[in-house]
Amino acid sequence: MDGFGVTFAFWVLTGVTLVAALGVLLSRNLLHAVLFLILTFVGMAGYFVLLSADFLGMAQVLIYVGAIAVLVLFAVLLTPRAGRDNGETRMFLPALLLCGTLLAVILFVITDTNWAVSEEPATVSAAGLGEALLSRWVLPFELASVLLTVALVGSIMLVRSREEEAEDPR
Amino acid sequence: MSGIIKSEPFTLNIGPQHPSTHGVFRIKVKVDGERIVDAEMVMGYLHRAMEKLAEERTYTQNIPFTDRTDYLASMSNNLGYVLAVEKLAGIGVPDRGNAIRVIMAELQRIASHCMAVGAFTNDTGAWQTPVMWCFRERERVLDLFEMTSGARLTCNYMRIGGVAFDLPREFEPATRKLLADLPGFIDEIEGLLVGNEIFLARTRGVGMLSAETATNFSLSGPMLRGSGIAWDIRKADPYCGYEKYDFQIPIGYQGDAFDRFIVRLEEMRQSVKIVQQALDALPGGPHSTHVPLALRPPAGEAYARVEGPRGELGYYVVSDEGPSPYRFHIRPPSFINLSALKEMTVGGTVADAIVVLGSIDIVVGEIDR
Amino acid sequence: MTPGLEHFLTVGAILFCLGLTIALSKRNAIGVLMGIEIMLNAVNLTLLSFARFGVGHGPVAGQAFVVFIITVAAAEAAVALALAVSVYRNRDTIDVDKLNLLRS
Amino acid sequence: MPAFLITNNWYDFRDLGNLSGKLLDLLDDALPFGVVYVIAALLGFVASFVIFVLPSQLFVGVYGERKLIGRIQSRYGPNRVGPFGLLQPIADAIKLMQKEALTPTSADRALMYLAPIVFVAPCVLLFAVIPFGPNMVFADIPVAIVYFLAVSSIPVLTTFMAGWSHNNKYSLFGAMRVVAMTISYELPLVLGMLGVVLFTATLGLQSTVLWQKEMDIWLVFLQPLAFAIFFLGASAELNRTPTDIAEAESEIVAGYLTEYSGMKWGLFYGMDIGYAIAAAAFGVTVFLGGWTFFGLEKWVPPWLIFIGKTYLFYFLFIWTRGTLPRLRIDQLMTFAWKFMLPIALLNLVIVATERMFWVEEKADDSIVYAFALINIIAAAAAIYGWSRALGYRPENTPQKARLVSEAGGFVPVDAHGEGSK
Amino acid sequence: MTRQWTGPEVAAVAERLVPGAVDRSTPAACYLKAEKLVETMAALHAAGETDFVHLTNLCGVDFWDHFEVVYHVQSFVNNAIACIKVDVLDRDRPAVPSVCSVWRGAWMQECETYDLFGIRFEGHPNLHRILLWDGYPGWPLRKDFLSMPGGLQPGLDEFSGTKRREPPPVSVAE
Repeated sequence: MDGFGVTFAFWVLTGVTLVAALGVLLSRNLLHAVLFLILTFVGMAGYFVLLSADFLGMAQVLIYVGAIAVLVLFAVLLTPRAGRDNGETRMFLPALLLCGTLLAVILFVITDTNWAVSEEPATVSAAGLGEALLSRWVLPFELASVLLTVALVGSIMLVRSREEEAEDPR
Repeated sequence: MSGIIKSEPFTLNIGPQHPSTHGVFRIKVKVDGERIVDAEMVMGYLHRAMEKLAEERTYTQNIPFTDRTDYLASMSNNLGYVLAVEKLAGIGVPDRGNAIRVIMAELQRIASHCMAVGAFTNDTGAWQTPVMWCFRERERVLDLFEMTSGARLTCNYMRIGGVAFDLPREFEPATRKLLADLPGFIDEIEGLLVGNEIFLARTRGVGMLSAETATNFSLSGPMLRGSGIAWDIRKADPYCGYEKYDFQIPIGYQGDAFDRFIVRLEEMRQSVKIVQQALDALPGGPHSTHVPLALRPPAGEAYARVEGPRGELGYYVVSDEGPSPYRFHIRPPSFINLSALKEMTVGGTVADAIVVLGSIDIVVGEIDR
Repeated sequence: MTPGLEHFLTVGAILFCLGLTIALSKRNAIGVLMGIEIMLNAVNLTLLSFARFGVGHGPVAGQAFVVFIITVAAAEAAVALALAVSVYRNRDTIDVDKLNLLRS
Repeated sequence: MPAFLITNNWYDFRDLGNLSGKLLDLLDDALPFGVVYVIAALLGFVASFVIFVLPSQLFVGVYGERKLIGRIQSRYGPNRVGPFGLLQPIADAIKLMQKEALTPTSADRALMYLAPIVFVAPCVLLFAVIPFGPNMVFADIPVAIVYFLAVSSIPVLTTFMAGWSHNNKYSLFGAMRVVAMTISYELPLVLGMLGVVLFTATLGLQSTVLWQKEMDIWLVFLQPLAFAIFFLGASAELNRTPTDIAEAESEIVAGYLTEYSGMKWGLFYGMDIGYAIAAAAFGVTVFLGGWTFFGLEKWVPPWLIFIGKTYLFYFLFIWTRGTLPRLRIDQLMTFAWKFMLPIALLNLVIVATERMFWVEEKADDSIVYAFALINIIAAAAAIYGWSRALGYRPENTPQKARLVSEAGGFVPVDAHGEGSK
Repeated sequence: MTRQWTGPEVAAVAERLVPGAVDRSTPAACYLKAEKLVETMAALHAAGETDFVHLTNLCGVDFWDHFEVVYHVQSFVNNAIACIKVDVLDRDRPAVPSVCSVWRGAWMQECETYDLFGIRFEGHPNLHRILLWDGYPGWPLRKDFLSMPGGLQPGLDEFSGTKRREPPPVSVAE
């Protein structure tokens, strides 16, 4: 991990991602917050590519930007009377305090630990990842697919309106 | 989306300036997602009070007004009006005049149906290709009108007691050439659209009207025939010698937008047949009887109707022996056909509403008069 | 400054805490969900940086975990948004302050 | 290979990749570290822009499309500006720049201004992974297919931004339709691509082309179902006519573009063409052998073959646009979920079986021809059978109106679909 | 050819179906009494010998002292058409029962007649000014509507052979 390009990319990505995440927190408009969230996801995909996880970076864009963000947009549009503001509850300050403390602790741990960093950059190709998923990690992989199916069925059941349930011949 | 995702109903104004309202016409629809729950028509943007204006002009002076009601079928409108006045005043028309009237009315039907078919397919989203093809053929019909009457759109050609001018010499060969080409063109449009799955998916089952509903809504023309009712004024109450010509009434199956479309296509074929026969048997003699310019028909009333391209085009004229009509009322087919719009659109999607509006084939000049 | 493991971990930590703040303090249920998504992303970043710098069980384990986290996040997002829409339909609001069905 | 065909010398400019590679090597020796990357980036950008993007977008996308559509619609198309109207795109651009940029009062200004700008970026990014020739690919990353699919999902959000920001109901309709449609069409698209990847065992685009070159077969023959799914899905995501429900000018005026004017609209218009060309290039690379043409690439510059194929593919988009009516949104969604998704899954099963057989039996490479035959038959059978199963009955559709010769009341449709009179 | 029912023919059938429905009849048309209009129309619509299922035309005529509402009804099966009229005598508050319950096609035509003549159709589901805007001054197709809102006079009275009609024998309402 050296070279001007990588360093430059890291700092640009850091700037973009953190500003976007702050935007999610501070933006007054819920739609703007969603768009900032998408920017966060894109920045995160950039990090993934930087960390030599090409496939995961692309999957991040495909899934988070292409699917999850769109789902969030849908949910925002489907709840029109709920208001499009992105305000905070009165727990904002306590939450901020708590998270600040947590951040301080984590940062202390990060700097204090002596990480056993290997000199050789450890990477794995998409093919290698696929093989691992279908050999060593095959059980969680199958479980994940079951989970996705259950989530699909569950969310369809949740959003069905009463009229549609009545129409259903069963 | 429709039906799957519920959202707040909100009002959408389709028109007055909208690419698919065929003029300045507005539908206020209340939509829930994409599904229409209520529709209200707003019209009158083009109201010119023709019925009032006609009461101040002589009978002959009123003919240009009828051009401007349904500006896509001016010949048919002229014909309906002069028939009403002739019925009122008891004026006969020479055979040649009648034959020329039939030729013109049928050519006008072809031109108007070209426009209707093209605009309808444009509304289903065929990106202007069918409409340009239809315009290509319509131009040739309009060329014939220009040749005969000097005008392409608002012809002002029919006169009380006949027609304004006799046919020019080059009219017959040009018309025969057009008639030779038209069946091929209709087959071409049919080949482009009737077997097209997307077109079928967009039009079959959209805007369904049963025969009872269609009758009860006072519909006429292709709307009525699309619902399976064999009713054509040319057959039922022949005027201008239509009984001499051999043609058939095309009717639809279940009264959806697609049926109206194929009925229009078939009507164009029948019109070609009629013009062919009329040209073959074109009698000689005068094209018009002499009628005084300031005509004063006897007191009374007359209701004459013709089968216009959009349906029953009626003219109700009341005379008080004055030089101008005492009361002049137009029965505009597309105005009355519109009354079934709400019936056809509610429950469908916005895209369906546009298709239904296209299948009614409205002309706003006729709705608002 | 060439980025090392600590840099990535720091970014992950900041993002995680930001996400936590959002999740804890937003009034809108969809806002809360967005905070959770950011937290999951921060965890992904941390895992991937460990994988990349050879800490722990090597690159395959880290990446495989990220795959599972993305899967779970997708499922979670779908279900949570369906819940939000469903709650909105019944209660006409998705303000988490006003959702006190259990308190009554 | 005879020595005089491709020499790999820089002066053999049948292949621009040799030339540019040589140039960069020379510069790398002469210049300090890192500068050559910047120069390569600039060179790649300028060269691809001048050689491909500019002529594609302006003269094929704008002029060619308008001219072709004009001929389809039996009119002339642009023929006023310049010789044969060739300068029409430039005149269009000048006109668009001069136009007033309208902003609705209640619009979300930031989003409205941002949307066209964000719309441009993914289009440029898409071309980065397209191989124009043997060594003429800007970033030959190993996961290029996923990269392409991922990046091409970003413009949807831009479209949504554009549609939402205007505070116009028609725009919102367009935005909702785009979002709903894209999320449906991405699924069969990815599943279809999976079939291709199973055969080639690579996610890279250059290696996909090389695989096709080595096997001497195009993937369109091997994967006809995937090709059909790709074409339909791409035309849906690109908002081309059979599926242009997002801007459906006869229904929702222009969808998300309703309130845009001037160059903001122009950016959307130009980039729509750019995306279509990118999709065409991707389709050519994956399914139609990229820059190869069964050996012809030894004689003709490969990038010329590639560009020619891309334009031919783009012609398919123009053709459908000039011919077909538009589907309704619910029909479009039904098509994606009920037709394309099962077909894609079936394709995946077939491909997996074949691949398994190939690997397990250690069959000869020429078995792909047998696979191609099987797959073409299977594709036809699957499409026909599944559409019949979904209730497609063309023989029940009336072709012509019934004819009766007497006026009267209602004529019922009898069992044979003919009038009783 | 379509059979044109004369006034007395329609009157005879209508009198038989609904006694006391007919006011008078002329050769051209049959005049029905307003209070039995809807009932008679429904009977004519339903009866097999008339079978007037299609309301072709509906319009109003102003005869200075009274209005007439003209209905042209036709039958598809019998291929017949008839003209039915109703007198509206009250000029200040003209009103006729609406036939929307019999033919829904009357909906827009009645709106139009109301818009241009000011004849109220009682029982109409949504009687509104369909062509002109709400609050338009006056009823344009009445004969006493001679001046437009700007004081302009319609017509071309200098054309030879025509002359403006005599001023109305009733007071001109602005």
